[in-house]
Amino acid sequence: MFEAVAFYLFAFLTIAMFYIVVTTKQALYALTALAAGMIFISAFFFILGAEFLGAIQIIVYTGAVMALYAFGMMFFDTTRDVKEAQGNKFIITGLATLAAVLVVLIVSAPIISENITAYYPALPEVGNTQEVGMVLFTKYLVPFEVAAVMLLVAMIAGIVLAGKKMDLSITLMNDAEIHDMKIDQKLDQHKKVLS
Amino acid sequence: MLEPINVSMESLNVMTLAPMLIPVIGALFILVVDLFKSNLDKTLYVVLSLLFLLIDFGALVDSSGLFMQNGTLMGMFDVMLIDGLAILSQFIIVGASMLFIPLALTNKRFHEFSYPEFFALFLFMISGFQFMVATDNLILIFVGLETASLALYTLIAMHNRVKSFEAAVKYFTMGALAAGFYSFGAMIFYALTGSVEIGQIATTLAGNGYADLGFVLVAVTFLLASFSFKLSLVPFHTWAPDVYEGSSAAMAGYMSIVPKIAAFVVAMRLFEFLIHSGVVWLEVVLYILVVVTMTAANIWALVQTDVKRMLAYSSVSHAGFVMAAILIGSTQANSALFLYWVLFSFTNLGSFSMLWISRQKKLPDHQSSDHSYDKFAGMIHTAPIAATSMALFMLSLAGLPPFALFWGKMYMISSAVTSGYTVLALIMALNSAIAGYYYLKLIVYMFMKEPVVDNDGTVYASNATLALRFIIGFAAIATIFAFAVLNPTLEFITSFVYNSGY
Amino acid sequence: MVDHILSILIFFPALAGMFGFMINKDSIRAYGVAVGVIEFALSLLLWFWFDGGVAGMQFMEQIPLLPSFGINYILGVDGISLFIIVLSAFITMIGIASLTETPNVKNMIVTLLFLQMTMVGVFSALDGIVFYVFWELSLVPMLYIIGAWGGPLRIYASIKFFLYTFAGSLVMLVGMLFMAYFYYQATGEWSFAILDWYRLILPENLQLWLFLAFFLGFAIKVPMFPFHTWLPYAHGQAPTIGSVILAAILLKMGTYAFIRFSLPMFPDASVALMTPIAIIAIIMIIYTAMVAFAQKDVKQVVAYSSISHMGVIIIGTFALNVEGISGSVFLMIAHGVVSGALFLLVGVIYDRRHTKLMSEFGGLAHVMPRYATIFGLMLMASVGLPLTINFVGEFLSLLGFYQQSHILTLLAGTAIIVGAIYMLAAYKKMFFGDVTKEENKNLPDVNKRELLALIPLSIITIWLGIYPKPVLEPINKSAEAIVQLMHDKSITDEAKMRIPSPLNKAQTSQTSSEGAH
Amino acid sequence: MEIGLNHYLVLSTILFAIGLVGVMRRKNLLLLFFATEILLNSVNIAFAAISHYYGDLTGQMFAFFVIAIAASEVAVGLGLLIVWYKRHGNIDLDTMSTMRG
Amino acid sequence: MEIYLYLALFSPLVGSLFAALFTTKSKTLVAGVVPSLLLFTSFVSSSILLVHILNGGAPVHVEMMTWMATGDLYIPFGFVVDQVSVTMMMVVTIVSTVVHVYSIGYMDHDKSFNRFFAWLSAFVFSMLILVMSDNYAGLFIGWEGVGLCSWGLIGFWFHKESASWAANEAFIMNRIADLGMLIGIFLVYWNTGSLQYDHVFEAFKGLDVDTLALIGIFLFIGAMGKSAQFPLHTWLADAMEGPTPVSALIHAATMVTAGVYLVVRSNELYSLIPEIGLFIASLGAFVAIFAASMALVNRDMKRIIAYSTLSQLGYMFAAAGLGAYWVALFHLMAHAFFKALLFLGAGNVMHAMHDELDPFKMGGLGKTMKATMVMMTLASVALAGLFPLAGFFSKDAILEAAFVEHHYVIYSVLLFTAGLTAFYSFRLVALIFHGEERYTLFGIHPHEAYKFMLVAMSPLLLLAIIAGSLKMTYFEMVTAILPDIEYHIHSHVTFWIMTIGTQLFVVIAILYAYKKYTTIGMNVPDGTSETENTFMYKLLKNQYYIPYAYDEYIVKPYTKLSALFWTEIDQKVVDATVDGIAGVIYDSGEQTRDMQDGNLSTMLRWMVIGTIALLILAVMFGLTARYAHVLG
Repeated sequence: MFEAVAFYLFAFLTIAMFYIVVTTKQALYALTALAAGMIFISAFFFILGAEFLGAIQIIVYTGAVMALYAFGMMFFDTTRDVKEAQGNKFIITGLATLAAVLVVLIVSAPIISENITAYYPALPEVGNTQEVGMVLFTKYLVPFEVAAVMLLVAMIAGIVLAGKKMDLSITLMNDAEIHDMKIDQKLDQHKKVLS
Repeated sequence: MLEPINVSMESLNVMTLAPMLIPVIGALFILVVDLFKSNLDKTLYVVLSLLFLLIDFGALVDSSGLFMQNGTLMGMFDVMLIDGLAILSQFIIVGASMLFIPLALTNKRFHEFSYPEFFALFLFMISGFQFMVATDNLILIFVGLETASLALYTLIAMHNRVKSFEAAVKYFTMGALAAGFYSFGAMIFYALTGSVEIGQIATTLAGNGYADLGFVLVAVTFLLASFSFKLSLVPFHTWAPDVYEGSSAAMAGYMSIVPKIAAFVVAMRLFEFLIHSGVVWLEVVLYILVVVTMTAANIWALVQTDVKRMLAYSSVSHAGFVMAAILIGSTQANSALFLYWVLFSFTNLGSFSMLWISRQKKLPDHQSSDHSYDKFAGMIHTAPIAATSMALFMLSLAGLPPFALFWGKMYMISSAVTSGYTVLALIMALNSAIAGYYYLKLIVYMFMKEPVVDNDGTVYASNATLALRFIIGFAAIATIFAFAVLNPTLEFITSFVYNSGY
Repeated sequence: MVDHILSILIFFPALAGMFGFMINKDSIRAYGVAVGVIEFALSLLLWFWFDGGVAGMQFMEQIPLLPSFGINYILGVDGISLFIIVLSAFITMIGIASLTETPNVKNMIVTLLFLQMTMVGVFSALDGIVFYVFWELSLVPMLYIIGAWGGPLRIYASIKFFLYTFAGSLVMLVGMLFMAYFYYQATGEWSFAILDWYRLILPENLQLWLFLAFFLGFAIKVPMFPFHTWLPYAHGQAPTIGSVILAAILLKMGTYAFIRFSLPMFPDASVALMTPIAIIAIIMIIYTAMVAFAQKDVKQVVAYSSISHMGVIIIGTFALNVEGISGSVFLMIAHGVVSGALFLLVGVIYDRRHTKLMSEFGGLAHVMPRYATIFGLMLMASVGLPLTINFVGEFLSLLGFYQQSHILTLLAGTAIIVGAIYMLAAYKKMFFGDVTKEENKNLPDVNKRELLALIPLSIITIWLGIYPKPVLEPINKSAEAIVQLMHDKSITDEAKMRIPSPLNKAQTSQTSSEGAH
Repeated sequence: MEIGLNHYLVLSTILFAIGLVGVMRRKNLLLLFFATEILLNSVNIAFAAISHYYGDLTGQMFAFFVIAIAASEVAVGLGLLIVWYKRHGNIDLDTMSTMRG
Repeated sequence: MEIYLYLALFSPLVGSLFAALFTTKSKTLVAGVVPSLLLFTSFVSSSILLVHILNGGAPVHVEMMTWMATGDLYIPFGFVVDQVSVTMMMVVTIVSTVVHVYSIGYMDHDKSFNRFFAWLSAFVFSMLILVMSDNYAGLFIGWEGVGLCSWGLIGFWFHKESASWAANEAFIMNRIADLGMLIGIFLVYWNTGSLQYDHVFEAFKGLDVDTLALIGIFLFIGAMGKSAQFPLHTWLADAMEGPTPVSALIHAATMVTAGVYLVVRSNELYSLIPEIGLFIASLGAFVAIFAASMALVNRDMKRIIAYSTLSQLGYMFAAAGLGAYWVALFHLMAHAFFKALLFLGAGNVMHAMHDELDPFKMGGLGKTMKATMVMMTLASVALAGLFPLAGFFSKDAILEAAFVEHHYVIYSVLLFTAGLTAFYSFRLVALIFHGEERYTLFGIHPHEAYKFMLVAMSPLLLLAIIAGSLKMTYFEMVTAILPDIEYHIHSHVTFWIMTIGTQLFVVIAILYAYKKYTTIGMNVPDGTSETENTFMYKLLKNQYYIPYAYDEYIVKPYTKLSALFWTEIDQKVVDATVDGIAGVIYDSGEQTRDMQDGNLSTMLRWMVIGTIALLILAVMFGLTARYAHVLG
């Protein structure tokens, strides 16, 4: 019973939040709603007994991601209304609704899942985090490592793209300009060293 | 209480990781080198990358030897799956990368090559693709794919001009949507079977006789959508022309080959068992996708005014053509896919490299885009060798015998014929004919028109260095004399594909 | 040398073409002629070594190319291909020798040498894929020749030429892949070797489909109505040398392929589709002849006349008996010589006046009597006058087809009427009457270089018209072999009846007189 | 009333659909990225639920990696966004159509 | 004997090639003399062969070499000199030698003198091949060869539009007939397996009548073209555009009789199918009167003679059709002599009158051109069939044959035509040589032709006079291979009545013509007189409107249809379809390229649309699968 109440409550809340995210004209509202929605989702994780995931969700999303976005928003000065020239709203919402209806049509049918074998069974007597750790560092060791590489890539990408060096485009400069630029850089370095 | 887990190193088969780890190590090495001494010349990084790729290639040769002896190899808790497909596709990935990376040694300076990070990201990307093809675990596929994709977006953007940002943003956003589709599709498969490994999914589904066909279809829909994006099948192809146009020609050429072969391998793993289980829907849908992609992309390529965009659409069309292999699903078809892609990579890299060496920084007044057709007018008079090799690549792309791609096309159509897809074979043939027009158009400009403005031919090689010329020469020779090595290649591919059970 | 003569014939010009890039511009012409002469000498050597008494393939060569998939580099000639090879060497030689002042002459000569490689390749290939390779490759040099040296519409014409044939041959490729697959099904082994395919006996409906697939490729190349519209453009725009080679050799690829592929591989389909194809051929003969009559441009007249003549070749081919097939092969050679000469002749006048409109001329016989004489000779050959080379071919083709259908032969025979109409009309417009145009009053007659090309063609025209035996005999042998093969492997009763076995003559005349009524 | 797996799946689907709407209608790049986050998150719910009902940890693993991926995407996405903004002074999609056809 | 055969056959060829060497040079007398001498050689050789045959020698049969051999077909270059072909050879060589010599004078002032002899000798060569071949294919070579030479000679003065037009007309008309001939040859081959006369004739005996009839019809179609039988007759009158010696040789004496020769040569075939023979005879009789009627009113000297030729050809076919092959051949021979003579005489007149052809502009020429007048008059007498000239014997034999075979309609038609012939022949003679000197109005000073020309004509004159007396010798000779039916009217009374009646009829016609056209002040037809406005007169004057009909209903529609085919069908349908397909493909690209509008939102929407489309399909399939058991 509790589960049902919680489910419906959070379901309503997430849907509402995410609805705001995709509809509001205020970027700030959207950001806030997104963060809220993320937290509500972590609630589902807790309901479903995936505490580790819930924690990660809160930390990564509401912590890191939202912080990043917030940064970005400040950068872009999105306090003002978002101007969005809309095309045909009906098509968009129509399509999405259609998609939803179609999937729901199928998904609402019960999955015949009696004979599903749990390949990596969750053990009732072990804490979720521990379980997750076990699986993550055995079976999913390689993906985990690759994920690390991915994050490294993302980091480098972020640094490179947002870095100052991108301000001047060598691609668009001719050789003389590049030469001048190099000298400027050298001077800068000298200045740094001197100061 | 949780049991401690004993893992024996032998059962892990750590060596299966070697080919993927080498580029990662290489990338880290480059980053470290940069840390110690910045502002090193790009040639160093190019050579370093080449070296690591060579080692990677060696490792692949090694694992192919292992495969020939022992057959399919699982490793790292059965996450890694080193079968023939993995090895073949890695050969293509690494081989094409090796052909690509020297293209950085241009005469003119371009922004991306001033970063050592460019080379590091490049190597990371390769390893991402390698992981993607060397597993049947949807999670690792996803992670590998995203690693590679994120690196790729950055590489595109690093060309650093307005169009490349636009390209990167478009690619990225659509990629994000595709990622959403992918995870949704994987989720449904998981819901159905309780597994995210393709082999187990196949077993489970076969076990219950596809009881939830509707569910399966939804899952396939979403996965198909996401791979269609990666493979640029119509209507998921919309990024392709813009991204190709926005990125440097070399990168565009690379994108037309490597990410797609990775995606093809995954698609093959994923859809093959469904096709063989007689999921009619998938057959129908793939049929439609293949035909629409081939035809529509061809038709759009016809009307392009820029060679690079034309080549983008042509790549889309080729992808559709090759997708037919997955629809057909026979060993011959799957072998044909690899054969086609090997041959395609030489030819397409060659043609994009040709664009690359003629890249100007500033557009002349008469030229509306980097590689508009006008630019190539009368090329035969001013740069005959360049014109001839460009024509060669175009003819090969058009599928004119005896140039490389013809053999791929022939074998592919033959596989359609063999499996009873007569109409498909005809459509494939006729599409090749339509495609002939736009390839010919470039030849017409090069050989039969007078130059728009006077030029002495330097523009066509303004970017060329010895390394670039060498790459193009190599591609040209490979394109012409493909038939000489065709038999061993095909036998190699066929035995690998066959022994992997496809 | 003897064993590899075919490979040498194929690749010698290509190699020579590559070396040609290194030759100085001033000497390239001499170089081209030299290569052409050597190639022609080699082809004569081939003829010399050829054993006319043998019906099968000679000078066979085989190198595995993609053996696991049944693709091998197999070459060989029989009486049917021998002379087309000789002809192509001959025409190329003459073409290069008579090449007029052209810009980028080096590119032209190199292209011609490559073209020669593909032409010899097509006619000596005995493997489907090798055949296809040369078949398609021949489009490229021709595309370049038309597109780079052609008239104002050259780009349209060249692209049309290329794409049209390309599309058709891709369908043919699908057909070939099917053939190989059926061979695989029958024997468990892949093979694209034509001689292997000959052994394959297919059910009739399959034969029909495959026949149609091959047909599309061949029909566009021939070109057969209604796939012929690329030809007038190609000819109209091409430079003289392009037209000469196109008409003399490239069109023959289609008709040759009918004999090499369609007939022996699909005898029952050939019989079943004989009437429709004959009707198309008759349309080609009459309709295009009428269109030719309506032309204002003399080159277009010759171009359409080519189509018309190809109709007769098709008729002969689908006579499905020795007389008809021999005749059609002979007519291929004849038409090669005659139409080549006619295009050269048109080129002569075009060089002088830079127009091909017949209304610009008139009375040329007064100012250029030699030219008029040679043109007249070729005109008469084209019209099919006895004792010229064309007559032998036309006579045998029609004679052969008469065994199959009387009415259709009667209709096809109108070729000799309608052909005379447009040819004579064109001749009259150009050569007869008074010299009305001032520019024409002082036109120089044919010069030495032009005569160098035209005289040999004239001699051949008459020589083979009077004494066709040296050519006809080997053709006959091979034609007999093909007809015998078709007779033996045909499965339907109708085909057995329609295709007379050359070995069984008594039966032939009996069935023929029954079939005739 | 028992909350079954299907409830979660339906919820997930609805959220996914909302995400799709966002993806399709948002013209502001930043808000568009928000919508892609919604897509990924909606799937995560389903994964956790399936994992829960099957008593299998793989789903949680998947969700875990999805979160990682989403985070990485944010980094790269924002990087691109910043570069774009520096050049154009806006992050409006409609200004981004120099390449077409 | 073979050497004589070759000599006879190839001498003209050598002469032709010799003259051809000089074609681009200016007039050289040697180019005329040498071919003439060679032709004389040919004539001598033919004579030797004739003597050989007359003395009962075996036919000379040689096979020079293989021409075509493929499959079962075997065609050699084989030549045979037998009674029939030697007759033809004599006719050809005599007339052509005469014409050659005559032409040296006639073409004296023509700048294409050399070319003329090249063509003329080539013609003789072709004609000899035609008559000497021992098979149908060889005959066809000659058949086409004479057609070619006729084309070259009719259009000899090619700067004249009418000449080149007439040349093409002749060639094309002949081609139409040649197709029939070709089909006939095919039929012969496929039914007998050979084309050699001896083999074929042997095999004919075993064939059914239908096949034979078919063969006979198609071969005769060929003959109709060459011999200008109705309805393929129009070219012959137009062919008069050629130089007059050409008309004499080709369009009177030799080529046009090739059709008759063919029928005679194939007598074994036509004997087996008398119905076809009757048709041939009827057609011949029709053409005889038909052509004669057109000659009555014509105002062109050469055309009148041409119509007379046509008419006489009709006689020959009538004879041949009735099975009187030797009679036909005989008439052919006699006709060749006197008609050639007539033409050559006309040539003299033309020379004298500066190429004027209208006899109404002549008159009284007999004063200056005595020799010519005598020759032409005698030739006309022979043509009219008056005793004792050649025409009497040959024509009379035909009439008798028709009478004896009980074909009275044919007989009476031919008889009536004989009267017409006499009338128009003497109309011509009268108009040219007698009466007022109307030419003075045009300021012409006529003169007689060169002496040697007249001398050259004399052999013909001689033969025209005496040929009749050779009848029996000839009969004995040719009936060795032709059916030797003698046509004797059993009742002597009837015979005499008929002969004398005919002669009287002819004489009356001659006198009438003479009177009508020599009266002083005779009204020259100028379109005003009453007779000229009668329907019949107009009909005849316009050649029964047949050329007009051909032009209107065949030539013009053909031209129009050709243009229509080209512009409307070839370009607007066939080619437009091809271009249309290409255009549709290209346009669909142009139309749909907006799908790629460069806007990211659109791209994302396309992705979603694609996915949803797939989903719809998935749901449909999924539902069908799930409720398959419910549904069915």
